[in-house]
Amino acid sequence: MTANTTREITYLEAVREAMVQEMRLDQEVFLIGEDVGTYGGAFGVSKGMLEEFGPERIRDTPISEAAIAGAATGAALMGMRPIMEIMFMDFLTISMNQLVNAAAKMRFMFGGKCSIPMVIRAPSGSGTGAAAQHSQSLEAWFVNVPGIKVVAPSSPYDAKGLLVTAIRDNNPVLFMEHKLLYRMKGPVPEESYRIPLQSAEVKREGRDLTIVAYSIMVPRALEAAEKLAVEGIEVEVVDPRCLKPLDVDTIARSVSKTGRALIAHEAPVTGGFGGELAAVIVASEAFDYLDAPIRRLAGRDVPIPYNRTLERAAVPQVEDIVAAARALAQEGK
Amino acid sequence: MTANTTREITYLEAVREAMVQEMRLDQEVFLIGEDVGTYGGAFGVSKGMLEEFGPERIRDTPISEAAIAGAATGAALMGMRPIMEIMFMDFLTISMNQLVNAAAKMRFMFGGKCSIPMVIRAPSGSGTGAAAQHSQSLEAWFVNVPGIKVVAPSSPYDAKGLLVTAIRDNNPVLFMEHKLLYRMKGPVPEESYRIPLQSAEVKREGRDLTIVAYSIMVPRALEAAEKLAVEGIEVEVVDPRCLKPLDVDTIARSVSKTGRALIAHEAPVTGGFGGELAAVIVASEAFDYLDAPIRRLAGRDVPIPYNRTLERAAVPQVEDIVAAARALAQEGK
Amino acid sequence: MTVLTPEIETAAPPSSQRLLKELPREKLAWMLQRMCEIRYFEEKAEDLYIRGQVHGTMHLSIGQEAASVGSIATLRPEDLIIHHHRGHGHTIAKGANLTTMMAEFLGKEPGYCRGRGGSMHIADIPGGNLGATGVVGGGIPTAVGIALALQMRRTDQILLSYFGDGATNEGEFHESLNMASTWKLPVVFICDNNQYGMSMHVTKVMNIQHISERAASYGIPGQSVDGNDVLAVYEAVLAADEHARSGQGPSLIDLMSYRWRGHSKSDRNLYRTPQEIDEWKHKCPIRRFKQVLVDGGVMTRDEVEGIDQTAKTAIDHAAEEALTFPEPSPENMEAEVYAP
Amino acid sequence: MTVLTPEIETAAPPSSQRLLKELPREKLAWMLQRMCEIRYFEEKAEDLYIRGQVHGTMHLSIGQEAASVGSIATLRPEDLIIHHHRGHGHTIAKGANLTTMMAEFLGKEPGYCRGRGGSMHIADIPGGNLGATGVVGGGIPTAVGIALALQMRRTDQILLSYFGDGATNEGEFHESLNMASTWKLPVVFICDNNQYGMSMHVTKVMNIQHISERAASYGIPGQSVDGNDVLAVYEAVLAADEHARSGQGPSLIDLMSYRWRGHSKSDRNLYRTPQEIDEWKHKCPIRRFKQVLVDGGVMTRDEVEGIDQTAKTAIDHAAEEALTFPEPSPENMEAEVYAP
Ligand SMILES: Cc1ncc(C[n+]2csc(CCOP(=O)(O)OP(=O)(O)O)c2C)c(N)n1
Ligand SMILES: Cc1ncc(C[n+]2csc(CCOP(=O)(O)OP(=O)(O)O)c2C)c(N)n1
Ligand SMILES: [Mg+2]
Ligand SMILES: [Mg+2]
Repeated sequence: MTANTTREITYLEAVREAMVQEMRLDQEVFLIGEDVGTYGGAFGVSKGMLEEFGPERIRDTPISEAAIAGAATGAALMGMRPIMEIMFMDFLTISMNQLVNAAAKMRFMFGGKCSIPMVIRAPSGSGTGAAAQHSQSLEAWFVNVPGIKVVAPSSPYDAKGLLVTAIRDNNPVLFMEHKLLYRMKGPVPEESYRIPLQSAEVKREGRDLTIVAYSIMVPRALEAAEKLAVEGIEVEVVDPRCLKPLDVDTIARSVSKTGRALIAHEAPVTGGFGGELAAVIVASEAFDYLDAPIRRLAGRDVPIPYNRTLERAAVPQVEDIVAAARALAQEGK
Repeated sequence: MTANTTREITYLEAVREAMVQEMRLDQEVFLIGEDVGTYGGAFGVSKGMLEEFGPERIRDTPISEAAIAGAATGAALMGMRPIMEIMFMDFLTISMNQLVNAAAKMRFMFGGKCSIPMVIRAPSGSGTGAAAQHSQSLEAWFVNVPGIKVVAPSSPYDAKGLLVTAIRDNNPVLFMEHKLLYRMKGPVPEESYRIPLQSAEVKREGRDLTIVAYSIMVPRALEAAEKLAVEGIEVEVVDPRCLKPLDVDTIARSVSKTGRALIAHEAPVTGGFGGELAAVIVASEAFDYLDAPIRRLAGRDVPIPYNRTLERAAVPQVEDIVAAARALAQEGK
Repeated sequence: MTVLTPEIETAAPPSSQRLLKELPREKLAWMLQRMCEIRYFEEKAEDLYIRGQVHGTMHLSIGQEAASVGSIATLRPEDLIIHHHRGHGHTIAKGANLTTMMAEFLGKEPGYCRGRGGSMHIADIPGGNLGATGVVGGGIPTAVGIALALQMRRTDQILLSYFGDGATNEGEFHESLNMASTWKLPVVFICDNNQYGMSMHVTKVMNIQHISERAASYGIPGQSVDGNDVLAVYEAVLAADEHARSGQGPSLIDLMSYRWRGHSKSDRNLYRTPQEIDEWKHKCPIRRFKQVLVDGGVMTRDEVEGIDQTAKTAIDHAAEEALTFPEPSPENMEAEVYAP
Repeated sequence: MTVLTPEIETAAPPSSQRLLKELPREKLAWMLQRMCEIRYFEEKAEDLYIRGQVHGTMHLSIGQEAASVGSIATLRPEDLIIHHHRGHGHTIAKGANLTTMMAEFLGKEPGYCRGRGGSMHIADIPGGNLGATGVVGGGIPTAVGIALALQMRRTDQILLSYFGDGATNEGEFHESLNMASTWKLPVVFICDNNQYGMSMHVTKVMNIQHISERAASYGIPGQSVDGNDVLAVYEAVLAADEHARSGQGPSLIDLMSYRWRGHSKSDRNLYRTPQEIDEWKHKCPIRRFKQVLVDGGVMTRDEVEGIDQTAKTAIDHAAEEALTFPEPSPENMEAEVYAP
């Protein structure tokens, strides 16, 4: 499942292209959020969309994250397909009641008699010097909420294909966009395509060790794998892409093959999604093939600091992945 | 660490007694929340406290969960020791910004120059027929937030001793009270005592299998253990009591001894705290002693239904624990 | 902004007298019957609860029937409502099948939500009842989205969004009314003001006289109305409907009434006096409407009591039937969570 | 509720003329110096940013200096403030050490927050600056708690709680003002109204003329003031301080001004015209205050420019020193998260 194209665009452009193409196809799709119009979104994702679709469908809102989430939920309940943009994932803290108690639960609570097709686009992660309140990775919360799906693409190709699928999904889908990935370039077909949500991808094959990584950790793991290859350690990198529903099979198959699993994510290690990954690997057939304990390399248990050195130190960098993978490759040998 | 007393009171009374005793000792401790005064709290936890301490320290609020959390955070920043009661844990969805972006981060973000000594008391869990929006167990969210501690007592004795410690702790502590435990009776000393937060307790010794359970799952696991003992399966029940910081040693020691671990919690399995438990067990010395995969028995991935039969079926009951433990005890043999 | 200081009386004020003439007799009879059905439904619910046939909590709106019925009576069939935990009244007024509703209350499979929702979450989506939320104020942001969809689709439909007095202190109330006002959405915000949020009297949790004063923050019309006068409610809400339908945006209507029962079953009523409750019982909106109908010569006493009896029978029948319905089965619950 | 329709002018209105006579010369000089320091701090910050010496974003309040200084000038030393992302002005007005502040801006270990907070989160707790939050409106609920502690401890202190115009559309604003009003807490809510929340002009996100009208929802005084007139700000806030200090509760003061720079560094200023920005530059609060001081005979032109120069030197010196400071080290960060 890689791009059959030579055109290269950025992750940010891929996100925009998915939205634009879906909005052209379907009047019921619209974008709602703070400064998504004239400003083009805080990160410029919706630049130019106001001009094409007008202020009704590229809808600027007051700074009211609970009402934004409610506006999306209510419109979805009516059968529209809102894409809500939260300016920084950290502000989903203000939308939680609507997302968790309304959007996620309505279908089940009302006996399956409605559906809530909406996408929650949320720029996540650190690395921009925005400090503790503008740098979080809160995916673990949503994974534990039945009724919400969670997607975290790591490449322009995945971003476009997964976002199209998320928009067409009939449920609330949290779509995490890592701020540092926005400028990443990669091949992306011009025409629309879909990537099924529950589909992990082996981003690199290897025999010695599996790194399960998502979002920003995928390019970092791939870079680490290149360095380790020089040392003769062949790393397999598996990207779940969608955290819920999770494609356990692909992950288990890889770990069964390599016998070693390193889980990498940016969110704080304690209580992060890595625990879920560890638990499903242990519960899978891969357990019998484990030659070493599953290791987690994740964000340190600290709020993200402002200072650049501290900020880098707070989350796994390429060199940390290299070191952790190298150690795990030796462990128990 | 068990009660050296014959006096029996309920879990609810134990919670109240901890608050009352701390409020008598320290003017800076106060209770704030919806209907905590005349009404005595939705579950009656603060019944009688208004009469003793007056409306300033037993402070009824408007229905404003964000402002309640802010009122507690700000007062704590000033050095007071607020206990905030949220009526149902589900409504912490409205307090998340204050708790996560302010209370949890202020100390670190301001360079360690302040502290936020506050307790967030939150009735959690299902079993009362209150349906999807009044029955959640959201501990996993808070475990992934550096700066917040998480406590989930399973007995009257633990409730009192842990709450006293939580009130004296200089950080935000989420204190989960399971609604179905409120009426549980047990021995509790009249005088004040403290249980260190990071202290798991072996609630029952056994050689065949470890059940790691907290909150309502502890009495259920103990009941299941009794039944399994009849079949000759000796279950060890370990209650972490405090989910963060977690006493990994006690858990790892038990699993190293039994070679088998069943993790039980009420929250939905996917993304629940059980993942973290599995990951820390795997990463501990216990990994080498595992005779079978770690299994998780947790809430089903559904919102809590209203109907009693469905509601019971949505979360592990004694018979489910019996079945899961029995199966795990045989696994790989 | 209009702020009325309502005198909650037992007779019909002049404007209601006018409506009594203008509205068709069937409409008035419909209103009375719905009010009686609500009362009997709740009494039956309470009875079933006491007899242990219901697991869970419930919130009764006995005493507030005029608010639900007077407001929903203004709607066209295709109009919508979204409401809250104390929602039996709205559900019945919006035309719910009483048996299906009772079945939901009892947690039965043929109930509106297949027993998954219960008393606090009854929704009848094809019937235009977009559901009740148990989170105080939680339906208000959702209402913004519903009304936004109505506006974007260029329909003529409007939405009534209900919540309690206590809910107006939630942040979601503020964000939502502001957003709806900014976009001139076709929604009427209706405060079912029963004067208490659990144990907290409105005067203890806000420093203003009338909740309708809050409309000033959003530049929308606000009105406080005698919520025990079904015709006064009708008149005020109809004007707000027209405002919304004609593209002028939302209004805030404060329907002042009283809940006779405790907040829910755990309530010991320590925060109010028996006298206060009694006084309000004397202002019973149903008895009052009956009197108005008889005094106005619309119906005879017998006709009025006949409607009352029909309502009672309907509820008895609904309960009887619903009690025989099957329970849901827990298999495959996971499959219900996500839409295909 | 008082709602003023401010004419934002370039000269001093009559009431300011009075204050010019009443306030000691040193106080007026202090105000001018702080305003100049803010301006130069921000220009320096911008310059450092452009030269790549800062990692991260920042929000400049150039053009809004009168609001921060006029309000904080009313405080007693033991009084407190809590503020927001555009907080350099409040921090300087509250008496921050300029070098320590610049060090924080640069992420240095000796900075106020040891480089952990940065531009958006400067706090000087011993100095009564309880910190800036980067979540719009996020400091307002915290303010309720701070003021509650002041009240429960029977102190004479008051708190100024700052936020932007955009923040008044957040639910937390509503919940907090209502709660503070209900309890009559000693806090003054101050809206630093620069007319935009990022790209959104206030008129696009609310349907009212003045943000101070929102005070009506809480039964508290509300006033909109020319936020470019440091003396008018002083006068309005002082009255609100006294209201709070005497136990009468909070007020809402809307300080109308303008931000000259973009929202943050990513801003392309597409939502406003260069003319609009220019017009406001002509209303420069610093130039205006200087003129008022000279016209009022308080200082000579030379004295005024001397203060300006002193401020500039102080900032240059602070930056020079702060640039030499050491970086923090990442070891043991986990140990900083929890208090012992
Ligand atoms: C967000 C939230 N907070 C608290 C509660 C608990 N609770 C349920 S109803 C209620 C009182 C609501 O008062 P009001 O809005 O006036 O509605 P009423 O019950 O009087 O109809 C409370 C506090 C809740 N369900 N949701
Ligand atoms: C809750 C939240 N939503 C959105 C943002 C992104 N953001 C930062 S500042 C800002 C504009 C705030 O406007 P206003 O309150 O008027 O303050 P100003 O920036 O004009 O000083 C926005 C939208 C944020 N930081 N927090
Ligand atoms: Mg009420
Ligand atoms: Mg602004």
